[in-house]
Amino acid sequence: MTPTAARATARHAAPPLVAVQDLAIAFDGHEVVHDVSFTLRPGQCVGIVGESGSGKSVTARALLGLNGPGAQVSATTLDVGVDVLTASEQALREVRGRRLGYVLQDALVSLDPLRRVGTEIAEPLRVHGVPRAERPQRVQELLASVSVPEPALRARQLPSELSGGLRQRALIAAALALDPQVLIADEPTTALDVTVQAQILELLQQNLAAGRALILISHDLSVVERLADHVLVMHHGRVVEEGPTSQVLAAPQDPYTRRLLAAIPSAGSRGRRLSDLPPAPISLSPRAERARADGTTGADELARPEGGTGADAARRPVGREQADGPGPATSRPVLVAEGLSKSYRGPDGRLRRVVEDVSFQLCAGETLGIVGESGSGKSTAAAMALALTEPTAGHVTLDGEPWTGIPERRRRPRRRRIAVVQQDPLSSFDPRWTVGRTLADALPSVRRERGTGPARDGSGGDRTARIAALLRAVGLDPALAHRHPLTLSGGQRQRVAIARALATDPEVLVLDEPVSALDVSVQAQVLDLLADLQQALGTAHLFISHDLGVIHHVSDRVLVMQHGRVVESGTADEVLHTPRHPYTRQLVAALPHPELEEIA
Amino acid sequence: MTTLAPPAPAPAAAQETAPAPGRARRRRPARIRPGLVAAGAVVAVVLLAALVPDLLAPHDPLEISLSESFAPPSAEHVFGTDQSGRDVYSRVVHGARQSLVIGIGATAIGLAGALVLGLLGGLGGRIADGAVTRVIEVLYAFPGILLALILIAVYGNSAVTQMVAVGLATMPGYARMVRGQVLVVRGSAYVEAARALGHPPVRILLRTILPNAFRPLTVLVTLGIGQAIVWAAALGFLGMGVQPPTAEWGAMLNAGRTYIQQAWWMDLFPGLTIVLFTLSLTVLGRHLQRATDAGALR
Amino acid sequence: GGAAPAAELPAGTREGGELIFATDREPTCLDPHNSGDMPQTYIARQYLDSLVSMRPDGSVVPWLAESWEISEDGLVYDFTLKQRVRFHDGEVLDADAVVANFDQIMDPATQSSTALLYLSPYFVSSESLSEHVVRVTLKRPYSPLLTVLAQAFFGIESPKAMGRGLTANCEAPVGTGPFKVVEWRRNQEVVMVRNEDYTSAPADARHQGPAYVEKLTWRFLKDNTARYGALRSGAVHAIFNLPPEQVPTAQADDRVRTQDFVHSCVPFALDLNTTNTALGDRRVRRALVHAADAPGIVTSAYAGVFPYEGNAISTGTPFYDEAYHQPYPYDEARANALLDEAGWTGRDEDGVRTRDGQRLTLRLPYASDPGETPPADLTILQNFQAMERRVGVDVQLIPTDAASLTAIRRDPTAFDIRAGYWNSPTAGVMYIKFSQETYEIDNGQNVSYAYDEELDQTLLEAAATTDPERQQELYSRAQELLTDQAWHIPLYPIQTRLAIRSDLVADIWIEPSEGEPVLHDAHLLRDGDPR
Amino acid sequence: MLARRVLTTLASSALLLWAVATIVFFLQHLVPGDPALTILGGASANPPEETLEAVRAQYGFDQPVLVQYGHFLAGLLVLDLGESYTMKQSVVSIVAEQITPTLQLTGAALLIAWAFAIVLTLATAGRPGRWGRLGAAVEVVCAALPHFWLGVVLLVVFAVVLQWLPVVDDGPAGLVLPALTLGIPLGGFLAQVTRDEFDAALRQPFVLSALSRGARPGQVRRRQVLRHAALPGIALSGWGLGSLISGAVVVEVIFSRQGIGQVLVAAVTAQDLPLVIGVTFVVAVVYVVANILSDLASVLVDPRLRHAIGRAS
Ligand SMILES: Nc1ncnc2c1ncn2[C@@H]1O[C@H](COP(=O)(O)OP(=O)(O)OP(=O)(O)O)[C@@H](O)[C@H]1O
Ligand SMILES: Nc1ncnc2c1ncn2[C@@H]1O[C@H](COP(=O)(O)OP(=O)(O)OP(=O)(O)O)[C@@H](O)[C@H]1O
Ligand SMILES: [Mg+2]
Ligand SMILES: [Mg+2]
Repeated sequence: MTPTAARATARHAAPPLVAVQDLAIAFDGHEVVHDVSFTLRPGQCVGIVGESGSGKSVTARALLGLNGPGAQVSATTLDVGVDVLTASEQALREVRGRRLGYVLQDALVSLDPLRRVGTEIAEPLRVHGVPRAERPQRVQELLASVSVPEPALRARQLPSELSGGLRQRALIAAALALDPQVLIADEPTTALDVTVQAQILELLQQNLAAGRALILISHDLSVVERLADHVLVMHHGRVVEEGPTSQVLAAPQDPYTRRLLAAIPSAGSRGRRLSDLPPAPISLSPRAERARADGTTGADELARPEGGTGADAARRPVGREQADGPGPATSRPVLVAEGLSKSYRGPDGRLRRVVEDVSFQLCAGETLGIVGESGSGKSTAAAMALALTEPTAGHVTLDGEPWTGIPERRRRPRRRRIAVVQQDPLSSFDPRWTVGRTLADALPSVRRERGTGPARDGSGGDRTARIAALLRAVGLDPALAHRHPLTLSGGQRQRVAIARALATDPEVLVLDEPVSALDVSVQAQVLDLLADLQQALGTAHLFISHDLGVIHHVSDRVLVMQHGRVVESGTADEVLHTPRHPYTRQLVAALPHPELEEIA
Repeated sequence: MTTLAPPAPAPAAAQETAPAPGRARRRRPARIRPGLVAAGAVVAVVLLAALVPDLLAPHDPLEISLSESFAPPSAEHVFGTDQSGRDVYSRVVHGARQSLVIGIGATAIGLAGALVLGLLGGLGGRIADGAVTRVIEVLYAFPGILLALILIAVYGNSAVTQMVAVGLATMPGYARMVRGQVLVVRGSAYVEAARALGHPPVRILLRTILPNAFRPLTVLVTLGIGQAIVWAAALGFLGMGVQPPTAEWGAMLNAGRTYIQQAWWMDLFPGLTIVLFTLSLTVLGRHLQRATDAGALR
Repeated sequence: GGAAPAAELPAGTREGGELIFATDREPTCLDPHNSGDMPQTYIARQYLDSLVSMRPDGSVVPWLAESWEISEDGLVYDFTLKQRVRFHDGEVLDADAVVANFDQIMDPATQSSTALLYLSPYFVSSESLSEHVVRVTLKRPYSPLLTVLAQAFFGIESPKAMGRGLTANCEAPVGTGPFKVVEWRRNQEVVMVRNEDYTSAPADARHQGPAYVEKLTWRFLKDNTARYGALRSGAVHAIFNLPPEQVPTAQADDRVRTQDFVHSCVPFALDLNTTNTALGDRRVRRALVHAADAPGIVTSAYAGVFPYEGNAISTGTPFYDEAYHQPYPYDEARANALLDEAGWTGRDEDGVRTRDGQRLTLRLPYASDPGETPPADLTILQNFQAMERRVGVDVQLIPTDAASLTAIRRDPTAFDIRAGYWNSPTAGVMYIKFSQETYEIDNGQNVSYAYDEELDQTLLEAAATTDPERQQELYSRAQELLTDQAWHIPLYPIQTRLAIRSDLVADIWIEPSEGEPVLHDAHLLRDGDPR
Repeated sequence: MLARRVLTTLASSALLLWAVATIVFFLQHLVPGDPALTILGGASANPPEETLEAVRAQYGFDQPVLVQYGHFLAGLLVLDLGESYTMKQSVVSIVAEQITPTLQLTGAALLIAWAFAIVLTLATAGRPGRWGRLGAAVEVVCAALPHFWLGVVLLVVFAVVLQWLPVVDDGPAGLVLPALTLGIPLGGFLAQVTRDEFDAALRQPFVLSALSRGARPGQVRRRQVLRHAALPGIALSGWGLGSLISGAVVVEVIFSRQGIGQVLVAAVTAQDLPLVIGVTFVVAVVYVVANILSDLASVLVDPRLRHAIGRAS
């Protein structure tokens, strides 16, 4: 409470550094930001939250006059020290970097990959006339000031030689080079591991303490909660709610804000629905359906239930209560991995172990979570479980039969029992195909079912019906079948990917970061959908994520991976409430705001 | 002759990067672009000329008229006449077929060879890939003109030899591109998805890998056809072009070169035709690629 | 010794300087004894002297040979050489040196095509009678011998230099001429400098003693546009072979003077291969000539720059007979009638004549290298093809590379028509092209694969007589016989056409044996340094 | 590590050269015609059969092709490429003499091509509307220009009519037109490649990032975007230099320049096997060297490649 109070006093004393009144931004006559107003005073932090595409970044760029030639920006006031709307290009360039420091959203690609980090940081110094001789010294100081170890060495390195966290820091250092009064940080912590994320937030906090003003943009409420004095909640280009942070988060007035808060998964949200959408209406029994499919192939559409409201489904599924206890152990293991290892030859020709001695069991109806930082070998382990990558050592069995170590030919008939939702949904679709064709490709071909010639697709009507059913099952409009994946939103793509996985009616579903590319509200819908599906179909889920909150929300049991090894495993609550391994402890400690759980 | 089909730059994986969510949805509706229409018209007229030249040409392209040589453009001869008094316009019209045959034929040969090499390299594993890379290197290191000259010396000068010669000369460029592209596609998540679905390799190859690997070739191919015509014309400069008096654009351009100071029309019109045609093909090709790239965004 | 030539020069001109002469074709060997291609003689004329020099009227005057005596029976020639003449390498010119030259030329290893065609049928031996007297003995009388020896092909080279072997001699031959070869930069130029000790100019030279210009650069500018452009821009002083398409502009430019010379030769002609069944029939051959409109196709292709010539020899050849200038006028009806008469009455779907199911198709291979077949010649071939098409004869033009063409030359089944010419200072050239002897040697000169006993007798007799009237009579008869046979379709006489920047250089002239440009007398005008 | 990399490069280059020479050897043997005739003076010679026999025996043409190939390889090992049939000179000396002007020409052309591509890209790439489209059209047209035509037009306009430049000249002035003739089409091609890349790079966040620090747009285009855009073009330059040699054949004829191109055409058509092999060989060497250079240039522009070089080409 104390730092915020100190800042609060400062804020009323000084004149505003940034004043925005009725800001509207349109592209090609299509308005994407409407009537945004706020002020920023020295030492103050304004947070802007809202889901993807709500206009946060566009608003930030408007402050710098960098919306590009296609943008029409209007406002009654748009003052950042100069009037952005009327100032000359020259005057704006003076302001950029000197008065306003801007940290772009995509930290990993916002540094020119061909320039050394030092050059990048020196750029504002060069542009704003700092003599060449002074620059190297300043660069090192700046790097040191954002806690980059060995600044002299780092300055000489290329962005690709730096980790994500270091890159983000270098970017912040460049923005701070000329000691601007205002720092705009656009999603400074997304795409970073929790541990690194914590460090960046610490850095921004120091910066605030040093008296600079901060505009913090994020879709992550917990991040904003930690730094901002004042919050704007944006939705569809409009500010739907604003006010002091604690007040907005503790007692959200606007339904959208409330939804946003409710959507954050965590230990506390286990068994609860995250979204306010009704549960997906799935009531078919896959096993029964499979039995029917053996006989007939005609109109075996995924049946839809009559009625069925979201009300009771919003309760925790009964099966899950059991699974939480010793349940899974009693049910039948479908996928068993033992001693999986994988090595790759690096560019230097040396072998690198990316997965080492990983074992697990996955039982029917259970969710096994795998958590770990980026590059810890999660996807590789999953690929081995799917037998898409042959393990260097160890083996996998599916339903008790060997799954790895046999020729692909023998695996192919059984492939449909285990399905995958890949890490990056977009790139997992053939870009030429429509959603419908993508799903049709996954449907069992009539030939395979009937064992007859290729006179399939004649029953095009059935397939169309099945595709429509699949789309409805994941809560999508069947009309989307004619769209190309590229034209879909992230959430829609992820649903299509899930629909494709369901098309084969699998017993095991491998979900590799199924929600990491989605913003909270969409993430909530997808997580709810997965829970509904699991309940309805009884599939086993292998759920991979780097987000502890998500993992805790969905998993019955959890594996924690680091550097290719499993460092800790157990039930979700055991592992995440009472972590034993130092790495797990570090992860849990870095979670930004345990108190948000209570708010939600 | 620098302009044979370009070797692939870095495999164009970047094309696939998704636009920020929501951005793609807001593509402009397809406006009718005058450039595109003009390009389409040019290509259509050329195709028409190749199929039914007599529809467009008022004169026999081979009929000489000794008294009318070097006549400047007039109502009777809109593009003028050449050194033998032949009607340049009719020759340009009739030349379309031969030029197209050479251009398309050579490109097809180049592509077919590239396909075999590129697929072998892209799909065949380490050793095959190493071998293919070497073969491509060797073909590159060979001056294209040498290959063409030797082929023509060995097999005689015919449209087929020229097509093969130009096709071979352009092959390594395409091959490198196909190989790179196949490698990219092969490692892509959607191929993995297809494998995870249990599709047999042949089906994955035919339905997923091939179509995607060829997508970026469209522009190259459209460019390549124009280049092949120019290439064959360069052979004509060395006396190895199509047999006179066959009407063919490159050969006409080459013949007109001699008289450029007194009969500019002999060069201008075939030259303009080649350039316009190439330009139109490129415009169409780029449009086509953009359309397929964006996954038909409408 | 270095006479002071400047003193003799007209006012406004100057001594010394560099003369740049550009030509189209580059020889593969500078030594003209080896093989025997025209470009060799043009360069050789600048650094080699011959025994005698030919005048435009066909007579010969002394050069390295001060005088000569011919025996009564015309079989023995005794040449008396100039004294105190030295080769560029310091060797003395004496009778032995001349004998060595004859030996070298006659040696099959030298591959002298000129020797083979001009001398072999007649030559017996050469010997030195004294230090400065050479005797040449012949098998049979050969009246054109002196004019033949006037060609630069028979220029006298240093025996010591010849002793270095063919390859070295090709690269840097050594003679007694007004210029010395310094360097041959392939694909670019031959650099020559003045022979300061030159004393052996021919009797018909415009001045005696060393050349006026100090340096002579003989550039190869293959491309017509570039060659003429170089002249116009003053980068070169004179060019050989002014492209016909540039003649109008050259004539309009008053700084450029053109100079023509009609060779003594068998004109550029389409030789009809009589081993082809169709062409074996004289009616078909005559029909082809009637249909061709030869004057028309020459005029259109050469823009009127080259005259038409329908006779077996050119106007520049001794004993040319005007009567056979245009023996077969353009007459399509006559051509059709002749072809019908010869039995080629059928027509296939393309309108090509047939006989017994056989198409009247004639293959005409030509050198694909544009340097060998210049655009105007290619136009002629195309025009010919189009004209013959009108009477239902299908002529196929087949571009062929040098190596394949060499192969075709010796294979009568590989072609039906070939284009070519033969330069020679005598009317005896008809014998080279159409005689039983050349037919039997099968060396590719008798392209028509045809001979006639009466023709052979007439030409041999003409070569044996020295009486000009008798010669005229006999050579006229030969022209008549050849015309009658229509073994070939003559088109235009070969010309040497120089274009000279008259504001930069003066006194370049063309000698008549092979049309070689003579630069010994050339001198730059005062402001004439182009570079 | 470095030594190993150098060794691999050398070995693969040697392999490449051997393969090229072998292919030419056998291809050239397919050409109809008698090399003995070529040796004895080509088309205008009329050697008697005995002489031909003698030459065939002397050069070993009467031996089986494989034996001839063996001799050829043996010569190749000691870099003895024999003597040209038509020029009666050692192939090595001919090639050594003729390669220099060709390299000057192609080098100058490559410079021009790059200058052209860079200027055009900087001026028009990534600009909306008319300018961008115009730039793109100029590139396509340039890339489609045939050398033989462009050369003549440049020659007539600038040397003959305007007389701004010499028609023929061995000095630098004489290099301008031929180099332009070769350079402009390649420049059009490079510009096409560069423009695509430029457009892509311009959309990268680091551009916005630089602008947000107050950098001038022009400067960002020049100093950052161009660098990215040039990379594929640079990678293609090695190939480009090789292909320029094919183009040099035409340009050397038009501008009457000395050079390997003219020699090559003459040698192939005259069936001068040693010379053909010699020229091909040296062109392959140029290609290999040019590729190494373009790899190095790529590393200069893209330091990330420093670790990757020597791996897959
Ligand atoms: N240059 C542009 N042209 C057209 N539309 C644009 C442009 N830039 C942004 N938009 C649109 O403006 C809207 C707001 O985009 P913005 O980038 O501000 O979203 P955001 O809130 O930052 O989302 P995210 O969390 O994904 O970063 C989106 O619908 C986007 O498609
Ligand atoms: N085919 C491959 N060849 C070489 N190295 C590989 C390959 N696939 C993965 N790796 C390496 O293995 C390590 C683990 O990769 P993996 O994709 O399994 O990580 P992850 O835990 O899924 O990370 P993220 O959270 O970023 O998806 C990484 O360092 C990666 O670079
Ligand atoms: Mg954003
Ligand atoms: Mg992963």
